Amino acid sequence: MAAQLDLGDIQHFLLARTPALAARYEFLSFESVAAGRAWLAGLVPKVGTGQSVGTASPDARWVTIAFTCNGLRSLGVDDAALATFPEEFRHGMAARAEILGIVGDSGPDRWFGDLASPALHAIVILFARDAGERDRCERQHREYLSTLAGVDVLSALNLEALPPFDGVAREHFGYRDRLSQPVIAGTGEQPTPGSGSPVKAGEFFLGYEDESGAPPPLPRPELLSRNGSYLAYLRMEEHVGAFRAFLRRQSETRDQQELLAAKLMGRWRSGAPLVLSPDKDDPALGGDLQRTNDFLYKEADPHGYRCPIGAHIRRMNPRDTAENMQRRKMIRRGGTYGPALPEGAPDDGVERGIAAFIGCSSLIRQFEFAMNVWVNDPTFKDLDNERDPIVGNHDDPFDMTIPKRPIRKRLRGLPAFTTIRGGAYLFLPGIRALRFLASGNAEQLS
Amino acid sequence: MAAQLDLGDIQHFLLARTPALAARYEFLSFESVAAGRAWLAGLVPKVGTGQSVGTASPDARWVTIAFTCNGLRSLGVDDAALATFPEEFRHGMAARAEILGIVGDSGPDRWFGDLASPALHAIVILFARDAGERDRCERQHREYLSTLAGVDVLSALNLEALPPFDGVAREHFGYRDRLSQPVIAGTGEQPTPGSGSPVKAGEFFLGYEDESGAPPPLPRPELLSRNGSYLAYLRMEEHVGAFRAFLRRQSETRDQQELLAAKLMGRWRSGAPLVLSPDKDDPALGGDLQRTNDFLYKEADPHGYRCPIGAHIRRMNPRDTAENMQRRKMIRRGGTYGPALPEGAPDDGVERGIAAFIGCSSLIRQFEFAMNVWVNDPTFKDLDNERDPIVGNHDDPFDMTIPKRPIRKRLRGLPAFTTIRGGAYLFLPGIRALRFLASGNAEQLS
Amino acid sequence: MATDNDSGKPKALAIPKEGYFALQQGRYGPTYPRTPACHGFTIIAKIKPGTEEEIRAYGTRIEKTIEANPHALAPLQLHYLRWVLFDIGSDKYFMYQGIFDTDFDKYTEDAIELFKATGVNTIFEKLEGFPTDWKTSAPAFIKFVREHQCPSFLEYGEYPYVSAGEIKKALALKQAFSSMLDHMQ
Amino acid sequence: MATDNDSGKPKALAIPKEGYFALQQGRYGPTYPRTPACHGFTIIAKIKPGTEEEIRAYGTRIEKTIEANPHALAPLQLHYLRWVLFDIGSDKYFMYQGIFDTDFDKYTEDAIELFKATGVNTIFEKLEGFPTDWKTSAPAFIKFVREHQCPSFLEYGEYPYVSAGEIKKALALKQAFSSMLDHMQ
Repeated sequence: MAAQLDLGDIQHFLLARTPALAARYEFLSFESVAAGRAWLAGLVPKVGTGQSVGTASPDARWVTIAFTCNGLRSLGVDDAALATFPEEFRHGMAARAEILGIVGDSGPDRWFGDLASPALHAIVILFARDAGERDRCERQHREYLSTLAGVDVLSALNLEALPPFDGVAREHFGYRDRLSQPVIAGTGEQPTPGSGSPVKAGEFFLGYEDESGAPPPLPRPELLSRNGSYLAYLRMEEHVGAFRAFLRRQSETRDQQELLAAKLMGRWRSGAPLVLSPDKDDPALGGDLQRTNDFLYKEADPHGYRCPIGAHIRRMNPRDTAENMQRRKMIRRGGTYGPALPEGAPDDGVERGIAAFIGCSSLIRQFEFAMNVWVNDPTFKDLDNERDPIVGNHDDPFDMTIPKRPIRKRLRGLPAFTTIRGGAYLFLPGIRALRFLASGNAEQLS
Repeated sequence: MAAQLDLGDIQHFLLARTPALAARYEFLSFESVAAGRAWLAGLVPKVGTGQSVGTASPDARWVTIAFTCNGLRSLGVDDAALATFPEEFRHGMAARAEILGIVGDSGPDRWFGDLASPALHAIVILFARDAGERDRCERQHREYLSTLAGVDVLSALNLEALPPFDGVAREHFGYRDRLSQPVIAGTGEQPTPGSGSPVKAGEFFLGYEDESGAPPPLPRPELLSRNGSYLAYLRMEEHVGAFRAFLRRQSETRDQQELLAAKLMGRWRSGAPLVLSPDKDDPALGGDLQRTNDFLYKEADPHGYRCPIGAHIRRMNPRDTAENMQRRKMIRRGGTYGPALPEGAPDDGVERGIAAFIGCSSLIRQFEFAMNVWVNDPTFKDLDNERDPIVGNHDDPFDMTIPKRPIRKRLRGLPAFTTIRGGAYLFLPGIRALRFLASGNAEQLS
Repeated sequence: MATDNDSGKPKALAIPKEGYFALQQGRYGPTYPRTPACHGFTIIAKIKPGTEEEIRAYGTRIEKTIEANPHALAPLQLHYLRWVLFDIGSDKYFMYQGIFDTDFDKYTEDAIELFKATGVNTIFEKLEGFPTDWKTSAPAFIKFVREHQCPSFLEYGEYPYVSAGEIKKALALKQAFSSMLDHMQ
Repeated sequence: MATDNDSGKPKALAIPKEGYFALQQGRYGPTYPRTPACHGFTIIAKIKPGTEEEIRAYGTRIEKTIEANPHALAPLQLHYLRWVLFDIGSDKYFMYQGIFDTDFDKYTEDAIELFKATGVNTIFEKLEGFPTDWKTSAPAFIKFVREHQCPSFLEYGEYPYVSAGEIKKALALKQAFSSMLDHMQ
C-alpha cells in the first residue's frame, strides 16, 4: 500500500545521487522576511525535483535549499506553526550537541563558519559535475545575491571528489565510500543483495506511511511540511596524519596496517567487507555492489572475529543484530572537502574531511539515535568503554577491542581521527512549500 | 551485667552434663488435671536443680520434667496464659515439621511412640550412671505410676552409651560426640579455646538478659515461665549400614573411606577437625578439648579445601562465617539408643540412633533457624542443591561438594543417613514453676 | 561515564530528588544516571477501576511469551522486572519496576515497538492518563513514562555497574568451567 | 525447590495475588517463592509528615557506610536495592525495593540485627505504623514488614534464579580471564 511519491514536489536531493565531482554549500542569513522571500522566489525554479532525476540536467539545476528553524521563522512562519515541528528541529543541532556527542573539540562553541549562530537561516547546496561547473554556479549565485539586499553568506564550503577520479568515491583515509544506500519503497528500485528491504517513503518524506504502518502527523501547515524531509548537516574533519601514524605505530608491516585499518572500519579500503573477506583484501569484491553488502552478522560473525563488534560499519548498520533497523535508515548525501594528503606526506595542517547531510523524517529517531547509541554509546553491544573508532567522540580516552583467536587485541585510548567542525538541523521543504515560503501566501500556489 | 542465675530454681538439665551411661525418656499423657498434678507433685522433689550440679547425686535425682503446650493446658494453665507463649511452642513440632525439613520418611505421620499426638503432655527424662541404675529408676517410676490413676505412658525410649565405654561419647557412625558446648555467662566457666565467648543466660533461660542486651518479655504468669527453657526433642535414627556402604562405594581404600567420613562431618571420627588436620586423623588432637575447637573458617579455610562448606559441623556452627552466632547457640543433651552395629556386620534392621534435646530460650530463633537454614537450606552459603550430609532431609536427591585441588569432588544424590523418628517442643519449667503446676495455685509457693 | 570497575565491590549511591546529579540532556529529556544498580524504572500509576483482573492476566501472558521465546524482551537489556499491584486507600496502583542496562533515552523507540509487539499496551492502556495515541506518538508515550517515573533516592548494587550481558557471559564461562571440572573428577 | 538451571535463558513468572502458589509455612509466616528474579521485597508505607528530608539524608548515610565497608550489607545477600519516595495525592510514600537471595523467613533475625547496626531504623521509624518496640520484638517488626509487603504479579529474570554470590564468582572468573588475555596480547 505504498502511496505514490509526489516526485514533482519532492526536492531531488534525497531521491538520487547526482553524478557530481564538486559541490558547494553556502550558509545564508536573511536580514528580513522580504529579503529571504525575494531570494527564495528567484531560486525555486532552479531547485531540482524528483521528476528531474535521471533526465539531462545541463547546468545548476542540482540546487537544493533547506532551512533551519530560525530560517523558517525568518521567512514568516509563525510560532504556532513552528511549535508543531519536532522539538529537536526547533532547538537545532547546537542545542542538541551533547546528546550527539558533539562536544569538546567538536563542540558548537568551536564550530567554523557561524554554523552554531542563530543567524544561520538557510543552506543552499550546489552539486556540480566538476569544479569548473561548481565555480560557475557560485559566481552565478554571487551575482544573484548582488541583485538583492539583505541576504548574507555567513560562510561556504567547497567540496571536491578525491583522486584518482576513477568513478569510485573515497574519503581522505582512503576507504571506498557510498557503498550502502537505502532504497525507497515505491520507487521500483531494487536494493542490492544484503541491503535490506526497501524502506517506506514515510521514513524519509513527510506525508507518507512509514515503517510503523501509518503516516505520522504532519507539522502545520501541511502545505509547508508535506513532501519535506529533515536534514542533519555535519562537517567532519579527518585527521589523516594522525590516522596513518596510528596505523604505523600499531603495526609492523604494511599488511598489518591494512588489516588494522579494515578492523577499524569493518571493510578493507577497497570496500570489501571483513565478514566476507576476513584475512586479506579483495578489491573485486569491494567494488561489486551485488556482493559487497551481501552479509549479516548474527550467524556469520557473532563474536566479531571477522568484523569487530565496535567497527564503524557494524555500529552504523548492525544489520541483523539490532532491532527495528527499518526505522533507523537514513539517506546520506555529501562529499569530501580539502585536498588529499598524499601517501607518505607529513600532515600539512590543512583541514580536510567530509561534509554531509543525513536525510530522514525524524531527526530524533533516526539521526540522533545513530549518533547517541551507535556512534557514541560506550557500552554499545556490551562493549566496555568504546566508541565508534572513526566517527565517535574521542575527547576522553576510549578503547577498541579486536576479537582474535587465541587472544583478542585491545587498543587502549584511541586518538580522535575525526572532529566535527560544524553542523545544523535543517528542514528540506517540497517545491510547493518552497513557493509557499517565498510567497508567504498559500493561496498563490493553487 | 550478667544477672545472677537462680540455680536453686533452674532444673539442672541444661546447666551441666551428668556422668551418665544410660537414660530413659518416658512420654506421658494425663487423663485429667488432677492426675497430672498428682503425678507431678510426687516427682518434683526428685528433679535435680542447678544447685545440685557437681554435688553427689546418689540415685534418681537426675530427673528432668518438661511439658508440651498441651501438657501445660492439661495441668490447668488457661488459654489466656498459653497465648503469651510463643506461637511455635503452642503449635508444637509436628505442626512446624515442614519448616524444619522433617518431612517424607521423617514426617510426623510416621513418627514412633505417639509423639505427634496431642495426647503427649509431658516427658520425664531419667539419666543414670549405668543401665542398672536406669532400670531401677524405671521400675521405681512404674511403681509410682501404679499408685496413681490417669497417667499413661504413651511410649518410652531407653538409651545407652556405646562401647568401648572409655569415657568418650560416640554416636553410631563412630564419630566422637559432645565436643562443643556453649558456656553460660555468669557461671564462671571458661569456654575452651575456639568455643566463642560465654553466652548470656537469657539465650537459654527465661527471665535473663540475652545477647540483644535486654531480657525478652516473659510469658505469663511469670511464675510459670521464669527460669524456664524450651526444648526441642528429636529421635533420629542413624542408618549405619547405609552409611558404611556409601563410604565403601565411594572409596577404594580404608584411608579414603576415613577421609570421606571426615569430609561429611568436618571432623575425623576421633574428633580432630579437618581445618587443623586436613590430611590425616590426629586422635591426640581430637581428644584434646583445649585444641579440638580452636579454629575458624574465614581465613584458614575460606573455600572449604579443608572442611567442605557443607560439612555437618560447618553448617551447625559456621563460626566466623555467619552472623550473630551468639544468638544461635543451643545446649544439646541426649545420647544414643539401640545396639552398636559391629564393624563389618551386615545391617540388622534394628533401629539405632541419637535421641536428644536442644535447649534454648527461643525455638524459632535458635532451633528452627538451625534446622531451616543451616541443616536444610539447599542454597546455604551459595551451595547448590545440598543439605547437611548427615542430618539434612534427603528424601529428594541432594548433593555434596568436596572442594579439592585441582578438581573438586561432587557427590550426587546422597542417600539419607538419618531419619527423624519422633520429636516434640517442650517447656522445661523451673522448680517453683513445677510446684505451681503441681498445685495449680501460686499462693502455695511463697 | 566513569564507573568503578571492581565488580565485586558493592556500591550504594544516594540520588538527589530530581533523579539526577547534573542535568544531562538525552534525546527525550534529562537522562537518569547509571547507578550501581544500573538503569531502572519505577513507574507508578493508578489503574482504571475494574481493570485489575485484566492486568493480572497479562502477567500470565508475559510468562507464556517468555516461555515460547525467552529472548522476546532482549532489546530492553533487562536484569529484572517486577510488576506490582498495590492499594492506597480504595485506589489500586500499578508499579512497573525494571532494572536494565539501556538508558531509556537511548532505546525508547525500540521499547515502544516491543511494547506493541508483546502487547504491553494491555497493561498500559489500563492506566489512568495513558495517552490513547501512544502507538503513533512516541513523545506522548515518553511523556507519560517520565511523568510517572519515581526516581530512587538510594540505589545499591552488589555487583555494581555490571551489565546483564556481561553477567550472562560470565555465568556461561563459569558453567563451562564447572562442567569441565565435573567431567575431570 | 526446582529451579531452571539454564542461567542464560530468561524466565518470567506470573504470581498469584497472595504472593505465593502454595501456602508453604516459613518460620515467620508463609514463605514467598523464589522467582526468576530471586527473592525480593516491595515494602510500601506512608511516611510520617515532615520526615522526608531525614529519610533522604539516610540515603547518603548508607552510601557512606558502603563506601567505608562495602560488605556491610553482606548478610542480606542482596543483588540490588532501590529506595524510592513518591507522592500519592498529598501523602508521601516510601518504597523499599530489594532483590536478594535469602528468603526473608530464613534470615529475619540477621536482617533485624543489621538494621540496628546500620541504623535503618532511621528510615523505618519514620513510617506510619512501624512498631516502636521493633528492636526487642522480632515478631512485631516482621508483622509490619509482612503487612506492607506488596507481592509482584509478574517477575522476570534475565539470568533467572542465579544468586549474587554465584554472579560475583563468575564475574571474578571472567575478570581473571580477561586480564590474563590482556597480558597475553
